[in-house]
Amino acid sequence: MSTTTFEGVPTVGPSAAIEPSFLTSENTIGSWLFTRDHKRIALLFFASITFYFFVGGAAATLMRLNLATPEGLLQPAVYNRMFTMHGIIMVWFFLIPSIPTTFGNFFIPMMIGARDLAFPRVNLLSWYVFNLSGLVVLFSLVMGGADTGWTFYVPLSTVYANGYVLAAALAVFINGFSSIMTALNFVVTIHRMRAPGMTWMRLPLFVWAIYAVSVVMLTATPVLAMDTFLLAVERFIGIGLFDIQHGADAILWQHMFWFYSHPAVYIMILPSMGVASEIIPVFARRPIFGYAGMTIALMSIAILSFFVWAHHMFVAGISIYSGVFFSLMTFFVAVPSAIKVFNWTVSLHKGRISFDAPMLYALGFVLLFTLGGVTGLMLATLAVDVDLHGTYFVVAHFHYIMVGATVSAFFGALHYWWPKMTGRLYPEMWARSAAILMYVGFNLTFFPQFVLGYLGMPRRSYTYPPEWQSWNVLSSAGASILAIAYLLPLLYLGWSIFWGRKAGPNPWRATGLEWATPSPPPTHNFEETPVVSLGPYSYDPEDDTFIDQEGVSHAR
Amino acid sequence: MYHWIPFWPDTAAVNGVAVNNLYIAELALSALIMVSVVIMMLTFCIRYREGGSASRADRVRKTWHFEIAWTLATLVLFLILFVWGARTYIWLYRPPPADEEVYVVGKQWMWKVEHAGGQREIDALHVPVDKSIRLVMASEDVIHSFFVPAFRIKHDVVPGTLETLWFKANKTGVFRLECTQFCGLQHATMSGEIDVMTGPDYAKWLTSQGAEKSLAQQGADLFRAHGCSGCHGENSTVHAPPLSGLYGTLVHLQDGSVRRADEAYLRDCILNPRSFTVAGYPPIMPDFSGQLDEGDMLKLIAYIKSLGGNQESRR
Amino acid sequence: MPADTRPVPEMQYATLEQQGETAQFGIWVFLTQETIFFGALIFTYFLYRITYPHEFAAAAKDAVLWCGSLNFVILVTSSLTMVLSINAAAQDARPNRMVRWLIVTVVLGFLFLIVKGYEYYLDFQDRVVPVLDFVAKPGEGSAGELFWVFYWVATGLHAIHLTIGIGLVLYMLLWRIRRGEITPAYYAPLEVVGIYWSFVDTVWLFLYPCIYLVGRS
Amino acid sequence: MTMGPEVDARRASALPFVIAWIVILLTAGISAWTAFLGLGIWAPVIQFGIALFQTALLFVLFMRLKGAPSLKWVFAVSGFFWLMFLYGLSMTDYSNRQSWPPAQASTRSQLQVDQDHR
Repeated sequence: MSTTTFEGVPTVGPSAAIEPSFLTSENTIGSWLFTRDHKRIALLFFASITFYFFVGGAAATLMRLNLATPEGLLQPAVYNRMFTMHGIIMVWFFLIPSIPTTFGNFFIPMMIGARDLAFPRVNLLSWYVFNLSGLVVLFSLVMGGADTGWTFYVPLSTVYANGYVLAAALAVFINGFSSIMTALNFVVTIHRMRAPGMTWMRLPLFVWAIYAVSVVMLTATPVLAMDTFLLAVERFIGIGLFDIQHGADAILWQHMFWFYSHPAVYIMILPSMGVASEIIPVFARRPIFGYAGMTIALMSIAILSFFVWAHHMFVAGISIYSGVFFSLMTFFVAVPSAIKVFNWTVSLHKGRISFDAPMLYALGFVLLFTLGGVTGLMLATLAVDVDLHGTYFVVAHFHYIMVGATVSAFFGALHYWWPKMTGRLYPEMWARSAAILMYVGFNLTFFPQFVLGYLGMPRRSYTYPPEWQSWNVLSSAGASILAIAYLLPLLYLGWSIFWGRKAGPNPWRATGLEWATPSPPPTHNFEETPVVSLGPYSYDPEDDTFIDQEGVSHAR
Repeated sequence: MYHWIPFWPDTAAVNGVAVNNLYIAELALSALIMVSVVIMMLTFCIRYREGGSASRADRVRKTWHFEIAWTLATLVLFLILFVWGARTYIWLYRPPPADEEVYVVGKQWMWKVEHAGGQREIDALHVPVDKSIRLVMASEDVIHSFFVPAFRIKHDVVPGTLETLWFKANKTGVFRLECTQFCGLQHATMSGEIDVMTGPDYAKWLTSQGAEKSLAQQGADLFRAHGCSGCHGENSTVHAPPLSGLYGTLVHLQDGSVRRADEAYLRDCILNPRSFTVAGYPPIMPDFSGQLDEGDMLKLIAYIKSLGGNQESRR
Repeated sequence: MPADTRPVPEMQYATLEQQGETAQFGIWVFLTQETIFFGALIFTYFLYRITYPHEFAAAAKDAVLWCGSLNFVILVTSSLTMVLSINAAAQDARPNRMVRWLIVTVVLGFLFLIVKGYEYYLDFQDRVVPVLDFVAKPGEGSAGELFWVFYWVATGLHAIHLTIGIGLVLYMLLWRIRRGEITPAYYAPLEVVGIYWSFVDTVWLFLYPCIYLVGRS
Repeated sequence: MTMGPEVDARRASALPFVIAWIVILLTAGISAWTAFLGLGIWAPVIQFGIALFQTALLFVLFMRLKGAPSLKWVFAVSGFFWLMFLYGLSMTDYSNRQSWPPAQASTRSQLQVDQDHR
């Protein structure tokens, strides 16, 4: 049944019959809830994280409504709990799992020519554990929420906060297991399950990005798990390793927290970089500029991300020499990011660029990421950070990276791969409008916050002096546009499932292996294990042809 | 101070001027990077749009030259900023010899201020212009962060330690004081005013406060009340380290290590004496943790400092 | 599945070799994560121990050295019997020798838990249980309690890991081996369990000097 | 790799494992012994050194890293490697923070600075 042809990786011979698509092969509820198919699990994750995205978004809406006037709308206690739950839910229940668990789950096996992830049961378990932690965080939210900020700084979180901090911390702890299981699966799959001919330097950049992010998840999450575990213990029994009364160090929590949570920022952004690197060559119809440089940049960001965490603590009372070291490292980590921005931009040079919705999202991603990046440099500069730390400047900066860039890339990926996932095309004009609306709404929401930050508005405040109202009103107005832009895709993508045009296997004329199967793909992805003979992105803009990864040329 | 739409905060201290200059330089560089990316992207997008007739021949092929050039250029620029930022940071966080010292205690949700002369304020701080002011800060409960936007200075106030910060205002006026570390329910209202006054006005203000005892005198009272004087007093027969002239000097500890007797050290010694047994003395001092609040602690430290010492060699 | 047929690889694998190798690689990736998890806990210990050496020495005197040492011997021995069982699985077509060594392993695992339980009992007698019943001994100040918090958290987490290990061995014994799924041709599942088991042992190698060898001189 | 004939050979003898077991117990005895000698700071250094050595034995022999593909080695070591980041880089802070660790501040460098100033 099998033969070993390449690097000891065996192939699967042709199967007897063409299988039905993974969506329609079985239709019972049980066939979804107990599925081991990575594509179905991806859709399960997609449903879960979409739910949490809108829960977190609702909290954000309340916050922006409250901040439209200095007098506010919410009780201070409610506002504090809203921003805490917004942070916790958006970070751990949307951003971190977002691209890896959905598009990663769905497309990593397909892009490397495998029939499934290495451990499908672990993959399903990851979804259940994710939802278990989700139930715990929803319990915390429904009971009134935690009121510590998503960073859970001690001793506020251990002693002084009144909310359901224990439940929230446990939710984060449990959520870590889900992250680790997913990451482990990707690492093992990418190492062990590649199709014959799929060498490392022929991997699509999205696979590289997911690999980098999985390594970061795997090595950073345990520290957070231990940190939140100790927090939960201390909160539960009343004494622990962060107890200042017993001579413990309050800043230790921050060290361990940021040891995870700074790499976590890269967990959020690396997959989006992979998405942009997939989309831009397809719609520019030319190879990505500097493929090798891009892979090196991805991996060096992943490694360097562990050397910079204390830049969140420049004013926290750490040693000033330590601050100098971490600032230097932060400047270093900016270099590979700068390389990537440069390469994406040059990848447009002499292309044959069409502006379909995924491309609009990808270009938006590059611009928002660049602005987020340069403001990140300002925060990395020690003396300027002393001023800006803890103000709205920081809020604006990380929203540019985590929401502007990552969510743009998420929607880009969603539009790019939607035809493959569902077999249907969405209405293009609606999609382009949503992309533009999202870009405008985002900038209107968060750019004013840079100004507010330099003016000195502290983050996590439910009120502010009246002279700052004009900027806050602008920001709130932008947020309402953003909300519409986020809701729009729900409508037209939902519509397209039933009434959209049939997509065909390769609507974008892309080179990847995932496009070599029918849309939606059959349960086992490939009738026959593909044999790869080329790197990704073999597009030729001169005559608008391309060669897919199996080496087949396609005319225009 | 009030603008309809404020774009730029007041800059009212020498610290603020230094940070402001760096900020403007970074803003310019950021704008440069942003604009060049946007121009490049726009040019390519228009010129090489799908229907465009521009030639696609002779594409830039795989080459390292561009990447290396771009990397080096960005790295050099970044390193310049890094050095500038780091130098300013060290200057910001290393208080020079101070003209005045002020003690600040953060607690949910107020800033309590005590001047050396014993004058107390809440959520307000009166300081003279053109004098360098050194703040010694403690927290009674959670982590707070002392932030004056107009001075561009900020430092977290961490419970369990003493933190220091300094500034030198160069403009009179009233400026906002904030807490930028989320500290619980009323974090948003944990703000106050910094009132920078001319020298004579400040002197007038100090005398109008009606403080009876200076901070050091209040500390001396505590020193007696808690029985410290029984061992550390001038006429004590107990073999305990003398405190006069201690502040700022180097202390050799039993375990062979050496510590500078700064505020944080004095605080640690009072709260956890066994870890700081001074070389040549028996470990007999009782532990005062739980008996003194942060305000008392600052008074005791002010008293010990008033006994003389090496005031110049501060961190 | 009849006991004598070679098991079929899962759908996503082409061969059993690929499946077995992947499972072993998977457990190593998992252990990377576990190493960091326990390493982070020991980091907190490390920090406080260098900060409060005298307090920690005073506090750790109450740790029951003979229990910790006995458990050290038990665990290392159980790792050995686990390996002997895997060796047997690789060599013998009949499972007898493998099963025998596995039973010894699981008994040693339970023995560890019993000794640990007795040690906890002694700790209660000694009043070193933070929150419930804690009396600071002379010289340990307030920081000594940090040692005991670490002690309970670390040994508790280790015991949970060991219990999971016992569960896995029992799963092998009562399910996989009984169904004839572990054979010289395919014993990767047992090997994966064995690697996990030895890792739990490794954690104890570090907890032992952390807890029991402090403040003895 | 689990099934190649050469692997069977490595599985054949129990002797290396028994020797490793004896070595681990003996070194553990040494480790416990050092605790009573009053070696000060060296005691934990020796003890953790021995623990690392024992770990290496367990990893290489019991957990069968010997002869395993380099990929497994990489992941086996990377846990410890990443912990070095946590320990090492945190120490850039703790080793010379203003008030931490309370009794053991980096004394030598402070002394040096002090003498330079005088």
